[in-house]
Amino acid sequence: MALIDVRHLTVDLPSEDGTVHAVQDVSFAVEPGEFFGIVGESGSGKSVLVQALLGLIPGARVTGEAWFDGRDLLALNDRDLRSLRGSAVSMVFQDPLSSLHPQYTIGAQITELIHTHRSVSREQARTMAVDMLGKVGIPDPTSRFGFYPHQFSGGMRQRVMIAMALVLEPKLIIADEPTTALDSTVQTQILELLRNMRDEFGVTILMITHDLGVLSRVADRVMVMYAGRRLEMGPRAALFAAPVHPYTSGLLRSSPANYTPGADLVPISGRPPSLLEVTTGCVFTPRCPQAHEQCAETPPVRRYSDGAEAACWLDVSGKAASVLTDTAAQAVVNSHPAAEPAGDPVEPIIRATGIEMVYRNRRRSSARVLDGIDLTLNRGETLGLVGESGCGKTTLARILAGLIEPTGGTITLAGRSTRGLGRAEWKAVRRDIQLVFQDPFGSLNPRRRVGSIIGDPYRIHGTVSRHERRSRVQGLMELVGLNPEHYNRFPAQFSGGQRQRIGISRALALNPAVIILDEPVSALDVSIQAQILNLLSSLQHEFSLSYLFISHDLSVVRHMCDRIAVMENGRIIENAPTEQIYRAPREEFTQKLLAASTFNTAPVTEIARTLVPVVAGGPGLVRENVA
Amino acid sequence: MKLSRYLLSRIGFGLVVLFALSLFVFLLFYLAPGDPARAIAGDKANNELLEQVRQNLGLNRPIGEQYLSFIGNLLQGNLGFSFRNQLPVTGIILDRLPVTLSLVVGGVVLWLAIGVPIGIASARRPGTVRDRAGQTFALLGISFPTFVLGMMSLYLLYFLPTRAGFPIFPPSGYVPLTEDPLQWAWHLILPWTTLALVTAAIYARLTRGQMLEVLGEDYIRTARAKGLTERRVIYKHAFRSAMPPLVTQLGNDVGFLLGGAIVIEQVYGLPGIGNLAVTSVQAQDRPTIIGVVLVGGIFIVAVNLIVDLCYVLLDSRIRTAS
Amino acid sequence: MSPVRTPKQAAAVAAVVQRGSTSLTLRRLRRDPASMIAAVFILLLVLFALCAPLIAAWTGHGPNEQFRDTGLSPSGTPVAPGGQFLLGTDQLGRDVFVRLAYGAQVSLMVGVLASLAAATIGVVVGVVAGYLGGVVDTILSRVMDLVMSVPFLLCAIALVSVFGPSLPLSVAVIVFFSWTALGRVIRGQVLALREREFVEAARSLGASHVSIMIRDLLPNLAVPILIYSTLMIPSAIVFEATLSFLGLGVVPPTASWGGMLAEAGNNSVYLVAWWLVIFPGLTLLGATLSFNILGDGLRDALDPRSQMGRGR
Amino acid sequence: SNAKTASTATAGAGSGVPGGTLKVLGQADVDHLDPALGAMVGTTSIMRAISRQLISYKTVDDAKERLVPQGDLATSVPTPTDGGLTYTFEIRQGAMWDIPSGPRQIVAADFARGFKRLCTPVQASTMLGYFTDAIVGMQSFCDGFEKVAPTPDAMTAYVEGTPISGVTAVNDKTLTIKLTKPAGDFAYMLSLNNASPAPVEALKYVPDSPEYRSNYFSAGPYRIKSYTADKSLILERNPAWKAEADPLRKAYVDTIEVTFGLTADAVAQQLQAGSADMSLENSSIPTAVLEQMRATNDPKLTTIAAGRVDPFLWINTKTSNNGGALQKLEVRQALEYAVDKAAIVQTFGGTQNAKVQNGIFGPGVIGYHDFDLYPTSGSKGDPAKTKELLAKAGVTNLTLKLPYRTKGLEPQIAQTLQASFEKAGVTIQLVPVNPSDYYSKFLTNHENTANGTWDIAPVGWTPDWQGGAARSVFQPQFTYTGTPQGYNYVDYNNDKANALAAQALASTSPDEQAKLWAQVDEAVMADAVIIPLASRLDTLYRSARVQNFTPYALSVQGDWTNVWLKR
Ligand SMILES: Nc1ncnc2c1ncn2[C@@H]1O[C@H](COP(=O)(O)OP(=O)(O)OP(=O)(O)O)[C@@H](O)[C@H]1O
Ligand SMILES: Nc1ncnc2c1ncn2[C@@H]1O[C@H](COP(=O)(O)OP(=O)(O)OP(=O)(O)O)[C@@H](O)[C@H]1O
Ligand SMILES: [Mg+2]
Ligand SMILES: [Mg+2]
Repeated sequence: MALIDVRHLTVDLPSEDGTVHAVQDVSFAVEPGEFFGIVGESGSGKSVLVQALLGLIPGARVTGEAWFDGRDLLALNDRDLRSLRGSAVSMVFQDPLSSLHPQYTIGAQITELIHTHRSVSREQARTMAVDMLGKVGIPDPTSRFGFYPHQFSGGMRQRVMIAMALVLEPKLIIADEPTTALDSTVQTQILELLRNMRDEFGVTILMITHDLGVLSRVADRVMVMYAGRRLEMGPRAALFAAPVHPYTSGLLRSSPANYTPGADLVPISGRPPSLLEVTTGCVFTPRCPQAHEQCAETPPVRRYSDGAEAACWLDVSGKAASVLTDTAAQAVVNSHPAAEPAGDPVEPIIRATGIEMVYRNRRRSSARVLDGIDLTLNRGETLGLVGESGCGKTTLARILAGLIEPTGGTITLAGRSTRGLGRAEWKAVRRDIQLVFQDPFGSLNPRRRVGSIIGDPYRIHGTVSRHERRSRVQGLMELVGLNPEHYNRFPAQFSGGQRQRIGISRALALNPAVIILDEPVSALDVSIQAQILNLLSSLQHEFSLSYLFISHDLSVVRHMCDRIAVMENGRIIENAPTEQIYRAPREEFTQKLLAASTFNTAPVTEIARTLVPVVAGGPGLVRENVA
Repeated sequence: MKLSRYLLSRIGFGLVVLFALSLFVFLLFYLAPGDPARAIAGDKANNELLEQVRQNLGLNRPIGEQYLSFIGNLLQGNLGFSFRNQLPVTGIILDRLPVTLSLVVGGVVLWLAIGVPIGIASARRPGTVRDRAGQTFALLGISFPTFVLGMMSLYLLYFLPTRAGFPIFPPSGYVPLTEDPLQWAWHLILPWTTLALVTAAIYARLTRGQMLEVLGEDYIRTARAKGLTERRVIYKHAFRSAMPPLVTQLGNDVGFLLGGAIVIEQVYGLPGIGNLAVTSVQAQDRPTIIGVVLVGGIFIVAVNLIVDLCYVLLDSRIRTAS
Repeated sequence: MSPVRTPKQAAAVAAVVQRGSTSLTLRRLRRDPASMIAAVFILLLVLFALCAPLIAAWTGHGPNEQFRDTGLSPSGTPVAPGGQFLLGTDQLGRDVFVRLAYGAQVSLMVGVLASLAAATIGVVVGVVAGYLGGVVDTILSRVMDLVMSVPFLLCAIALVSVFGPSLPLSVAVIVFFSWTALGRVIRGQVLALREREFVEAARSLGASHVSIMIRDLLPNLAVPILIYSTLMIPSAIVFEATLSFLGLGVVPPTASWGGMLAEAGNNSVYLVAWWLVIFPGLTLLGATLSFNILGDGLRDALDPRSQMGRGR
Repeated sequence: SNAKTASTATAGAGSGVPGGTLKVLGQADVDHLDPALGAMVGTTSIMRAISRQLISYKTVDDAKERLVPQGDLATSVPTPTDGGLTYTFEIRQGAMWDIPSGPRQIVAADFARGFKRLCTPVQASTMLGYFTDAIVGMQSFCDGFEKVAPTPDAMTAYVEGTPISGVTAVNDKTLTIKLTKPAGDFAYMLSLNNASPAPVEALKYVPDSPEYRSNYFSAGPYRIKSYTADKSLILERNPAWKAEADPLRKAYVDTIEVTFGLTADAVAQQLQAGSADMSLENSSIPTAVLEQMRATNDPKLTTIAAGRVDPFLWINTKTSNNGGALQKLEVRQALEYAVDKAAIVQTFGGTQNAKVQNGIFGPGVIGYHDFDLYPTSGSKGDPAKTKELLAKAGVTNLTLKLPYRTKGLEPQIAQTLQASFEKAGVTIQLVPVNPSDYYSKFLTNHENTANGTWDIAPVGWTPDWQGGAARSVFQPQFTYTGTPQGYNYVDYNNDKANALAAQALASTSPDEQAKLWAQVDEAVMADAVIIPLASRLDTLYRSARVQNFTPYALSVQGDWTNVWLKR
């Protein structure tokens, strides 16, 4: 008997532009004690799905059924639903700081929950809370009880959230991206904690994430969502090793975490559809490499003997399917071999020695952010820089780009020391070194037209006359794969991946020698990420650029770089060729990063799979009657 | 330590404000045309008399000296003597304070009681009829010039009924609380209502805006996910966070009004500080004007300090910073 | 050339989802009947003000012309609205309707001029303080704090009492005490914008401070500037009316709404001549209400998520 | 016990009911709370209650009888001897000072001291000029006083040690006053509160200082219980006062509460509503409300004339503005024709509230007569004539600066004047002036006059006393002896008028006085330095519970000491 059995759940959200069909006809069931994962790209409706279950979305039109403990959650009145929230079903949200009330102590927030559902004395509630805080690994919980959320680190806050979720021993915990906001190392700890809690308390966990890697480590079963639909669902091993749906395979292939040296990322072309219209047939058709006419009709849900289910016309039964060997599905092949350093290795384009950076805050004492960084970047080389959030990566990038003055150390750019350069001289230097930023939206002025954004370098440096500018800009746009006709659009009218292309084309305008890429893909969905990474590679070859590639994700870096420098607390602790780091990481820290960045599924080479006849009424229900 | 430094810096800034204000008023009147000596000595005074008055008041000393002695007196709580009746300005102002205080305190209670619930109700169901009604009320209140509302309510609620022989509200005037609490309140009802209506609107809007913002916060979702009742979510979680801007606004309003609810006091003939300001301006009674402006500034600074203290109490982040 | 060529496809999808921000704004505005009515009312008022001389010519009543025989009773009581005087006469036998039109000129001019001036100062100070930061910011912010902690009505009264009432002084006083609200908002916005990566990007390209302030920051401030300026107009109108009401605004016989109300109030004429309060009062209310509604509508349309607060 | 005496004493006056609190509302605070200094009309009401003079008036409805001098602290009004130069007064017995050491009889020496206090250097009385002119030795006393060190001790020593030669306390009961020249109006002057006696204790304080105010020594039926500047004045019964020693005041009410600082509207509202009883100012009823009271024939409304010429226009004959046009008689005469005086009267609420005025003396003042040197049809002005005369004088494009006080009806009057003048082709620039700056900034400051800061200025003048008060109109405004005078803004002088005035003052026959003053009036008007506009009647209103509301001539308001309250 499933703990929660969701049937034909559809959620429509009225909005100004029309109704958003955020979730369409999704069914799934979670067994008691199971660790169930829902994965999907941003906007695929994961959060809406779970929040709709608990009636947390005001104004949503929800249809379908959601049986929990013998009751249909969607049919419950407010009062009954409230009594379930927090006690039988609790939630853990993505951002642990914003999800805790900043003005109340964490103790008060936990005991408030207890008092809402149980009539216990204040002391009892306090004891319960302190106990639970201890169990989730908060050291010295008695004194921390009276702390405010801001007095904890991100990981600790998430532990507090989990403690709050567990304190009333719920049957089901819904975790909505509980680790996305956290560092990869902390992320691992939290996942571990969730799994331990499952094992210890026997709670059922329904976890949402957009990160396939995360689920590959913890989930028992995984559901893949796309554009509000359930495309595939199945046991972890089967899903990761031999996905049924082309979308799932696409996701896996485009994920750098799934990297095998020499092979290339295979991006899923295009971008997710609008949720404003309901499409008949398979939603993935426009992006599907294996699409055919049949896909215009609603696909059947096929169920296989190994537990995998997918809404797809493809019948993969009997196939030995492994995503990594299934080269037939690869739509495009990247042509270039592993990069070979071009240019003179003796004279690096960037040589930084002993860079130090101390921020002096007005009130607080000074903070040493960079502590003696030595770094060289050779011509034509891609150097990866990885490290946890806050270790100083961006700071280093800004120093190299001349945006801030380091408090110590010297930088030589193409043989020229940057110390004591005047404004005009710096301006000249800037043509050689350009930046591409993490946030593709934030780095483009939302109120300016794309043409003028890309043309900015020309305007500022006065290298290209006014009339010529347009054609030059359009050339750049073509180069990075943008439609030159969109010259007059605003950034908001582009997708995330396209925006990042705009940023890249701007960086290319002045023919720089070096481009510093500060987490250029971490804000993008995997399917788009691969497009950008491939673009970067091809540009590098075309213009023999040198890249300093910054990321917190080791797998991305590994895919791109010749050499990797690992940073921790403002120091470079390891600096070696990529494969060497990957195979034999010297530092423990590097090992942790590595562990957090790869898929953790046993490679399955051979699966014998047969189509299973569908039994009506069971979990993972086939849609029988199309309305 | 940080906390005390924060407060100290606020106090320091308050002093700077007062200093700047005193300089402003002093210079304004020093450089102004017109002869204060004549204002005191009266229209029929002859030149010798004028000279004597100047001497007595030190008006013929250099400006810097005059300012210094002015500041010196100020530090002793002495605002000088009114030109008009030779009484200490401090006393005159203190005398008016209860009237303004009565007006403001009653007004504050009333406008909070009207504005905040309307704002909350609006924010809970944005876009509904209830919200529209609340918004309309707020817009009307914000757009209504105080004196127009005052004149209209005097005409409609006092004059017409009185002329028709059914006096409902008393005419303008002030009855001290100590003398007759009932009459005090009765006489203040129209001023309170007028003040409250035009001000409540601002609070309704501010509350609505803040609440809408806060209601979109993640921790409100958390609170709902905890199974709390909507009441508790709204009042304990959301309103708590929406409060700081309200407190700031309240501080500003109370500070400004304590310095003289000029328009209301004029319309309703209340002998408060605002009324004193207007009469002293008409009489060119400079020490009193300077005094009123400075006291107005002191109120603003003081109330803002209280607001800062409230912030410390309201905001765990400031409170726990050490 | 590129192995990842899909932009056309992607763009096609984008075209479906994305709507131009201007068309969206207009659509939102048009869908808000209150804003449309307010805008129409404002247009009518502007027309009314512009046509004041025409109205005077049409009625044959000058704005300051006193109709001692037809516009007043022998004991000096004004004449009620009627055929000859559409909205009645005032205590001096002048045509209220004509004066209302001329008053509209003053009120609208003061409102618009003062708001424009205050907005300009506010934007310049806000942008400079927010963008340059450091000592400049500290000083400018303190100045703003200072102006905001001044009991403005008291100071306005003191100022006007010293220099004598006049229209330019009123405008100056209004400007002096109203630029800070926008200044603060702009500063706050710039502080946030300054941290946005596109500013960093401009800097990394070598753009100068002035270029960044004008090309990068200003376009992003259009929304708050537009909204705040619109909302500043009614405050300025009321401020002027209040000054006139206290006898510190425009100099008679120039007609202004506040002055008309003050004259009606000063000698209690309005008790026998309700039209002296009702018409200027309602017009004033209508004007401030319309600007407020329009400001709100603009805000909702331009920046639906924000709940930009507003000063008094 | 006082109440009892009062009630028995008034048995003849009808059914007077003693007791209760009379609530009086005022717009402005008193100018002074010292009989020597008080000059504002409103203050006179208070002085009636807390001070007494040698001569005063009965409060009756009959306008003539109201102005007949009566003995107050003097047992009777004496006939002057010595060719009109010597007055001998017998002091009423039983009239007491309220001083801390206990009641004390008011004696003749107290009057001499009262006169001396008028010229205390720091705070001289505005009425001082009349007395220094009239009383022998007063001028030299005052000259000596100016040299005294400004310490209370030195001043006391001077006052007590230096006599005014013309004022003699023959004994406690008898006082003689010698005049420099005969003055037919001297009895009227003595009725001013400025001519009140002062006890020796008063010398301890600077006149009208806050200390003096809080230690006020009353001679009247009431004394000051509390005074808060700008806010309130509360009078209570003076235990030292005896009803039988006061023929003029009945003092029915127990307490008088004066509240200051209300607007005229508020005062009117409260009187109508009955939450207050009387107004401190006269003419405080807004015209609109007045209109309404008239319509309902409200019996609580009374009108009296106080000889007030208000407003009239001074023409600046010293300015060189407009090429000195205003210095030409023809130009000024042209202006006389321009003004629509009827419109001004209408602004005051019509002929029931004001009358067109054509001379310098208002109705009620001896010398007032009906004449018009510059007649226009219906007094509505004759723009054509003005234009014609201006053209004849060769003046075009006349632009005149007209200052006005931003108070009450004055802005309306200024606008009405502007409208009149503009019809006649004269441009008027209105200059709003802070009410309290008006006289000091624009008018009494001779530099402004010479510099042409103003060209024509509306002012008002109320005679300083009632009845034979022509001198108090003519002397301060229209005579010039070489030193600038406060209210003769343009140093106007007319020898013919001066000679006529001297004759009038020396005359003892009221008829002859009237004739002579009338000639003075016409002589001044021929020079066209002022444009009289209207004489205003004062409209008085009180609450329904006020009984026996009869005006006191000097305060031009109901007499607080003779009203009673219906309960
Ligand atoms: N209240 C709402 N009103 C209208 N549309 C909404 C609302 N909430 C979410 N949506 C839309 O519904 C779709 C699904 O959103 P949802 O938050 O469930 O995505 P998600 O899968 O959780 O994505 P992410 O990984 O970014 O959290 C999105 O297109 C989103 O824009
Ligand atoms: N302007 C500044 N003043 C003071 N401290 C700063 C400043 N900018 C950055 N820091 C601090 O310097 C440290 C390094 O920041 P940096 O942005 O370089 O980290 P990062 O490695 O890029 O992190 P992330 O992965 O989150 O982008 C952080 O602790 C940050 O708080
Ligand atoms: Mg989500
Ligand atoms: Mg970074």
